[in-house]
Amino acid sequence: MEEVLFFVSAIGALGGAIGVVAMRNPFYSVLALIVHLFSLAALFLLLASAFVAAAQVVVYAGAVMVLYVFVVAYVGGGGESAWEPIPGQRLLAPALAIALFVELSIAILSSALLALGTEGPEVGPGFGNPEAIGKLLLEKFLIPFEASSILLLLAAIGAIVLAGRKREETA
Amino acid sequence: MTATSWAWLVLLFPLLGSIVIGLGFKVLPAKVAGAIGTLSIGLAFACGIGALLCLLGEDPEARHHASSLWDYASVAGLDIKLGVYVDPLSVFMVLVVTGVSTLIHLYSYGYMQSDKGYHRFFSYLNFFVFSMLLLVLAGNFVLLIVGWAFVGFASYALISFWYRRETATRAGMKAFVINVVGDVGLTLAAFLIFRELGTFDYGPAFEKAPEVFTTNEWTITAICLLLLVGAFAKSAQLPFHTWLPDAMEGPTPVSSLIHAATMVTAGVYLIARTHVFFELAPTAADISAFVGLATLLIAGTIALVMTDLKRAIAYSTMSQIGYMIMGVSIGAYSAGLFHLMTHAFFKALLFMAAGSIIAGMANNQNIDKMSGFGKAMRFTSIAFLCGALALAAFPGTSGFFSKDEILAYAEARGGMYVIFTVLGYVGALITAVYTFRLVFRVLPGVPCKEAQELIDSGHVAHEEPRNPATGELEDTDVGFPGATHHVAEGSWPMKAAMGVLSVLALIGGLIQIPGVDDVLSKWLDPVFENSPLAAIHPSLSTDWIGLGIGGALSILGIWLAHFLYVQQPTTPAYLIEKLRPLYTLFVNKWYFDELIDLLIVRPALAIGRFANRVFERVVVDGLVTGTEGTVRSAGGVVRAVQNGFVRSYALLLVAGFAGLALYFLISSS
Amino acid sequence: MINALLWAPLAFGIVGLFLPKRASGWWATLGALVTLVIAVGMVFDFDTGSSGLQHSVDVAWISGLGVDYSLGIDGLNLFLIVLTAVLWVGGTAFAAFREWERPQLFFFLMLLAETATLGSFLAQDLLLFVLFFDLMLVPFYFLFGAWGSDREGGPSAAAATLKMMIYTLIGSLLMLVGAIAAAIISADGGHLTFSIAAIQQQGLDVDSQRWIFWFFAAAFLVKMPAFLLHGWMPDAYRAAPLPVLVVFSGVLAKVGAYGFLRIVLPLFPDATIEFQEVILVIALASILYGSVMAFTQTNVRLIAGYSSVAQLGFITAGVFALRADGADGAILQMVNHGLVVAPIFVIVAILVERTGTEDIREMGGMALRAPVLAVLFLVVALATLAMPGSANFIGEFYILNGLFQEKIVFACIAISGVAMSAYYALRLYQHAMHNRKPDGIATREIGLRDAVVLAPLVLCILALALYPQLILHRTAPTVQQTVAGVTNGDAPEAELASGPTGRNQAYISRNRPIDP
Amino acid sequence: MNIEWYIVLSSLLFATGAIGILIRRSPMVILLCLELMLNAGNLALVAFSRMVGNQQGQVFAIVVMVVAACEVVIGLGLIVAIFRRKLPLNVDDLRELRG
Amino acid sequence: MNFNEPTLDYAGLSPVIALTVGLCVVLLSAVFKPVRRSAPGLTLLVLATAAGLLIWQWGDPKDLVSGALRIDDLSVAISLIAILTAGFCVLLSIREPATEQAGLGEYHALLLGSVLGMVLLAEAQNLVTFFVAIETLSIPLYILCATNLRREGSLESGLKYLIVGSLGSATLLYGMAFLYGGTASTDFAGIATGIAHKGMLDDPLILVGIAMCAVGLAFKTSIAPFHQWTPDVYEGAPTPITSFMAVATKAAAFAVFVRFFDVALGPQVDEWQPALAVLAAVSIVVGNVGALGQDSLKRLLGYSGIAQAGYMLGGIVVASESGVSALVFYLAAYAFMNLAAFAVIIARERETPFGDDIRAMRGLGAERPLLAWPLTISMLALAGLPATAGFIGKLYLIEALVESDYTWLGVFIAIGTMISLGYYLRVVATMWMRPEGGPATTPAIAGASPEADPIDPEAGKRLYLVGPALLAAAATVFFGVIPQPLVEFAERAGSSLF
Repeated sequence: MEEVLFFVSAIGALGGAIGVVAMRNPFYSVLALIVHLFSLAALFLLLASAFVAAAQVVVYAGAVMVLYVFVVAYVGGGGESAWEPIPGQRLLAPALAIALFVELSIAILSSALLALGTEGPEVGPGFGNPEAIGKLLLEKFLIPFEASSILLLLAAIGAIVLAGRKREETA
Repeated sequence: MTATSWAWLVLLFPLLGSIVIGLGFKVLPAKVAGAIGTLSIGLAFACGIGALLCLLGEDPEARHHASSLWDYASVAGLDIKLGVYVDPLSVFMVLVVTGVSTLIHLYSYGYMQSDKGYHRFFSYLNFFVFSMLLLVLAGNFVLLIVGWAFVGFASYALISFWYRRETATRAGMKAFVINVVGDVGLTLAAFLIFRELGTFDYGPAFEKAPEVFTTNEWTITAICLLLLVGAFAKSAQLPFHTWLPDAMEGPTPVSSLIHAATMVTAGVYLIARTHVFFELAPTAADISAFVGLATLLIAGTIALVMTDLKRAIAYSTMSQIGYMIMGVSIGAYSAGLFHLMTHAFFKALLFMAAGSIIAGMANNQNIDKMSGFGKAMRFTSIAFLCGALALAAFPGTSGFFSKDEILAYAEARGGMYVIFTVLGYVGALITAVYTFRLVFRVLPGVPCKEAQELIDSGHVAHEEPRNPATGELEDTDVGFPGATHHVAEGSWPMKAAMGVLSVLALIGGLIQIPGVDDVLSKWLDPVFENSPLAAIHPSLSTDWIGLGIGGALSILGIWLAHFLYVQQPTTPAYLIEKLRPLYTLFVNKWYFDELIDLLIVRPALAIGRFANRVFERVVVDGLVTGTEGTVRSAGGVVRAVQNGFVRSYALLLVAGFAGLALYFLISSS
Repeated sequence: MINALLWAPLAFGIVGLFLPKRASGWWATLGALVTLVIAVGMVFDFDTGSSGLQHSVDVAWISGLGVDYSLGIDGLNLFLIVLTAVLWVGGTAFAAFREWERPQLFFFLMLLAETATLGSFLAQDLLLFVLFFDLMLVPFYFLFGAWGSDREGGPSAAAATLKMMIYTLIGSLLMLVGAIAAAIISADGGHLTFSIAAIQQQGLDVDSQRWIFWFFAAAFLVKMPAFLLHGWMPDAYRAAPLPVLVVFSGVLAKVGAYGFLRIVLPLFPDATIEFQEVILVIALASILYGSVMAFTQTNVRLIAGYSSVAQLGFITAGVFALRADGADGAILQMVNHGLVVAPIFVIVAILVERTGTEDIREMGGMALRAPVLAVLFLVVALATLAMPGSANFIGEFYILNGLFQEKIVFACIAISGVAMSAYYALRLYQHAMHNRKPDGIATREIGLRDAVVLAPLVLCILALALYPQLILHRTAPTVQQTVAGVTNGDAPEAELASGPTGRNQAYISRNRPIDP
Repeated sequence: MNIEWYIVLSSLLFATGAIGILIRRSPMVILLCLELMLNAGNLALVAFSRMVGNQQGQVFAIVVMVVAACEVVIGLGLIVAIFRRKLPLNVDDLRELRG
Repeated sequence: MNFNEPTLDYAGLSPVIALTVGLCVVLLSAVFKPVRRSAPGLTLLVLATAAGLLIWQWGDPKDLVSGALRIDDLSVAISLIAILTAGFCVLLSIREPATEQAGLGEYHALLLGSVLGMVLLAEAQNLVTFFVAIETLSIPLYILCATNLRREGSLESGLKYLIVGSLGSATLLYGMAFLYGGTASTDFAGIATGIAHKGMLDDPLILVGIAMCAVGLAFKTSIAPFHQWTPDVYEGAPTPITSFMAVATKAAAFAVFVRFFDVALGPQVDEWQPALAVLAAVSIVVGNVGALGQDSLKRLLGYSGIAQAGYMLGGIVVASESGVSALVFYLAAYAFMNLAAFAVIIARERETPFGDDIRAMRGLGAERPLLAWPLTISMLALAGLPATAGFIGKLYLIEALVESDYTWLGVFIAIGTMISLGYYLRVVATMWMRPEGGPATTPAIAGASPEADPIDPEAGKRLYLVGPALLAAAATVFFGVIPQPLVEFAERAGSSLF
């Protein structure tokens, strides 16, 4: 059962990813990413990370993707030409990506870390639930937590600065 | 006053004279400057006499003294003091130098009167005398080199005295450079002496030498050969002689003083001074003797065909110095030095007279154009004749005694050395011929244009002065040869100098008549007391037989000259036609200049050109431009990679990452 | 007092920045004069017999890095300091008589250069030396580049000086690495210090010596400049303003040669012995190549420049004869060469002003109207060619004697440079002063202003000619010690254990008895 | 399922994201590909978190989501700004700066 | 459930808090019209307060908030450098067109946000903090780069920086994930013990993780071959931001670089040392040759920054106390040298129509000596000539390298420096010497183009530009002549890790 779920989700995630890369129209890419994100959330659930999965769906697939859709709609999602202006890019890019994957896989598969070959230790039901995560966020990771909030604030300012109508221009 | 104090005074006066005249060139009236110059040398001569008397008052064995003023450069085991060495040899040299110099100064006083560089001339001349005295009085090899080089410099300055004449400056340069080659030889010799003997001082060096060296050991031979380089360069021996004829570009008193009487004899002095070394290195001594012999013959042959009056006398000088070098090299020290002295008298005289005539010829030195000066300049021609007789070794004159003494010694030394006697006599014959060739071409006959003018009006009306060598107009800014220059026999100082020298040339030999007085060899005996070679004396009979042969050859030579140039004036042309190759060889001075040009000057210039055009551009700059080019092209690559495409940047980032990961993966296994 | 000596020029220079244009030149000259007075005071105060450092100052500067502010005077640098002070007085005064753009800055840089130069002579700390060594370049970079002249058809002044900077810094940056390596290796984990004396005492292993030796040698050889590394010289010399060239050519090259004596010999004795012949070959090549180039050039600056290459070749050869006499001669010759080449450039400046050309073929016939100039020039030219009787002769005599006793073949080749120097020095003199006067050349006599600069320098040459012992005497003890440090095997233990090399053995037996 | 599977999957996603950045020219798609890469990281973090049995990785993943969101916001803001300046929305055409 | 409230050491956190509060205050000032123009002043005040608080914490090392942060002399030193730079940036931003377009308050708030990220980064000793901090640092910079919206280059630089920066961040994150997986810890110390105790020293997982982290950090510090964003972004960004980025980002990134590699990855020093050394060497070469022949001064300084980063990486390579000290010293010196240069570039940018082109510097020595001197000193210092802090910095670095037997890298620094003379001195020559080519011509686009910023012919005399330039130049010389105070400062910082 778990295997089936994994493969289904994995194929969804990978297919979504490939869709993102392959779709001519940015709008379809966004849709592919949403597929990808949902599949990923399923994988998180398989890994006993309920809170992360939930956040993934709510924050990402919900909020961020909506933003994307709006922007794509605003600027218009014309497709891009197939012409490649950078010599060698078309050949090197896949080659490097494959090399990257191979290297990472070698690193993972040849690692002496025994736990990699297991499904992970038995964990209690509380593992990965909002309470546990919240506790960690407020105890050990208080600073990153606070910093993230500042980061969001800064991003908001940034969005205004970059995309907002300028006072000078309106005045 | 000790002998050394006199010696210091001898050095002091000319130096002072030079400085005073030099500094006062704007203040001092010309006559005063000339007087100061002449007087200071005269005083030096007087001091030389003082030293002579001092030494005479001493035991012959004790007649050598060293004295030093201050440490010149004495550290690290090199003990170089500012010191003099006084012994009969140096006193003899001092007297010859100052004596002849005084007269030549006197001559110059008149001769240079109309020259705009009068002060400069006397300053140089005094400096030259100072240098020459330093050379002969120096107490160690370093100071010897200093004097040696000073002489060379003074010679340079005086040769290129008329410095707007390109021929003169070039001749000066040539003389200087060749002299420097000589200095280099001497310096290397000094190094080798120091290495083997640990000292530069004469006294200790000569004392130690016989203990340290075995006869003909390579070191001592090398030392002697290096000394010979110095000696040959200065004394214009083969193959370093080419500067001397060119040096005739200088004013005539200069030729008279430097290039006849004093400087060129320095080599003779040097060999005599270091005879200890040469006796330890007989091979080197023999080489030296042969070079002397070769020089005397070759120079004699060239003198036979020279048409330039001064250059002919210059070649004669070379030839005569060949005798001296030969003499001192085979061991005839006092004979060689005796010839040095007599030669100084008659050759200085010949030059003075020649100078007088040339002045009368409006600076034309070509004997083909001269004739009849016997009438036009009676006093001068008598002086010229006296000098010529002495040079030709006419019986009874000074040259007669001194030359034969050398040849007699060689005969007495026996063995191989007889060659020197035989060929020496051949040289003597040639000498007589070329000497009287000059006499017969210049003095008798129908007066030429200039001579006639002299007879008529008492002086020569000059045209625009031209360089006798190239014929180009002179730049008269510098003075002589200026338009107002007509000094032929013009003043009493010239006459006085020539007069005294004429007398000396005629009777100077009397102080050393074999078996009669031997003043000179007795005086010099202490210097050579330990020398086995000096102990050889030709027997009285050998001496007189030699004198007889010499006298006969001299008269034969004069007759031959008379026959060729007076009785049968067409013969020379006939001979030239018959012996064309030989004549060409002689006229071209045996092609020595060309040889040196080919072997040294051209290669040096070629190397210089190569260095300048090829090496500097290609290698040295190439080093720079090559490196710079590499760096710049690397920069080009970096900037080409920076193509502005953000995806390209990402690609490189990923590639870098892949590479780094690969490295780590490899290093993990 | 040593502090005053070092910093006086800079202090004057800084004040001068704020003075009116007209006064700045004279103020700078005054500064240089004050420095000279202090330097001469040092000579009087010098303990002649001692070989150690005198007047030394030693305080921690950057204690964290082991760098000390350590200065001192001994036989090696005493007269180089005086030379520096003398030439700077000459150079600044000569410049003060002329008009410059932005004179305050010009003279500030001149005096900054003096401080830096004095600093590199005085420094007894390896790093301080490197620092001053590099610092010297900075003011000259500006002086050459901003006040220099562009060459038609050649590189601009800026480009020429850039080349110079890069060339010289190549060496000195490597030297920086070498200096640090020397200090760290010799400290061997202990207290890190750059003090030359301390490093010398600790010693370095032979392998380290080998490569560090070359790092230092590179710096010094470029600075001199030696054969093959002289590529910067022609362009820079042509670009430089002449009063600056007076001090530059007079002093800076010597820092390189001095560096060999001060640093390389004491710190890397084994490498010195090992590479002696290599350096000698370079020195010989410099002598021959410099001479050959000097007599083929027609530009007056380059004749002087290439002759310096040759002269520095002699000096290097003297140092690397590794004998006391050679090194004594080298120091004497450094001073002499400085005293000679500086007036040459003064004269060149005068000639260029009169004739408007730097080509000797277009000069001539000056001597008649300018006899005093001619005489001064003659003295200088004769000293340049090491006329016996000049101090230069004694310098070369000592150098060559040292070389001769050690490496006879090298000496014989080197001495040919003497003969060549006669040719190019006289050629320069004759072309300028003698022969016919080309049209359009002003043959004025030397002016009083220039004479004030030139005459004292020539007097120095003459004075030294009469009494070179003045310098030799004071340098000898230190030199003796320095050279003995190399040849006597003050090297690390390992070297001694294997016994001195054959060459060394020969040296010892010839020079000093071996203690039983 | 063994954790290895998850990690290998994540690396595959990572590589896919990378290739997208390298070959796509629309800035919007590139931003999406960046999201892919960050998500790959998140998957790895969560998988490792499961493997080692502590939740720090999950917290990390949440923080990463925030960061990713911020980057998207900025990216989109820039895209809007570029659009307003009437510049082409193609990263290849933005190459005034180079060399 | 029991909640273990983390102990909050407010003293230690005070600088961070001050910056956060300040950020909000500055942001709010934009809302209220009467105080709208006071944002620069407020920012300076905030920075001064933070600096004061940091100095207060000097010499009092402690872990904060469950080991998420560590305030020690290293972090204080780096934070101070960042804050100093930010202060300069505020001054240089006065009258900068970009501030008007972004809004004064927003602009300065973003700046403070970035500084906050830097302070956090310097103090971070936990992977999560590290990641958040690096993003807090970067995201405001992405925005700030693009704030001169009128100029295409500004937008382009913002986008390029964002894309490549995020790629770097993603890589960094992935590497962190691997490290976390291999050691089960996100704390630096935990990672170190994890590596050492679980026999992971040469495990491929960990090593590839290290590689990825190295890529991420190398990206931030502009180490070749991860450097390519640098010249473009430096050139395109508003110049005050460039100056801030060039110095402060580098400082903060190096701080975490050294802490991460020397503390967390300390056990594996033998593995990463050679790799980083090679990266350093490559950077030195690429940066120096790339800068040759650049006409844009900002671009030139970008490439020079790549080379300088290569030098500084040497301080990390050696993994020793003196290496860290050398790094800190060099960073401080680098701050002064760069700031002096940028201040002058900004002044000329506003004064002439040439922008940051090297032609803008022609004849500066004669016209504006007060500008020419700082730039000259800066260039000479960057080139490592003596009597400047740059020389001592190089000395320090080379000493550290030689001590750890990395002499060859020292030689590389020397060689790089030689090449660098080719472009630093070109700038100097342009100011003081005759121009190489013909007379300066006005660029075609200037004036007419809507992109061009207004020209202020008096900019070269404004105190807020000349002052910082002179100050930084004076500091460069001062610390070149009397380096001892700065050396002690650096030594204290260096000793906090070992």
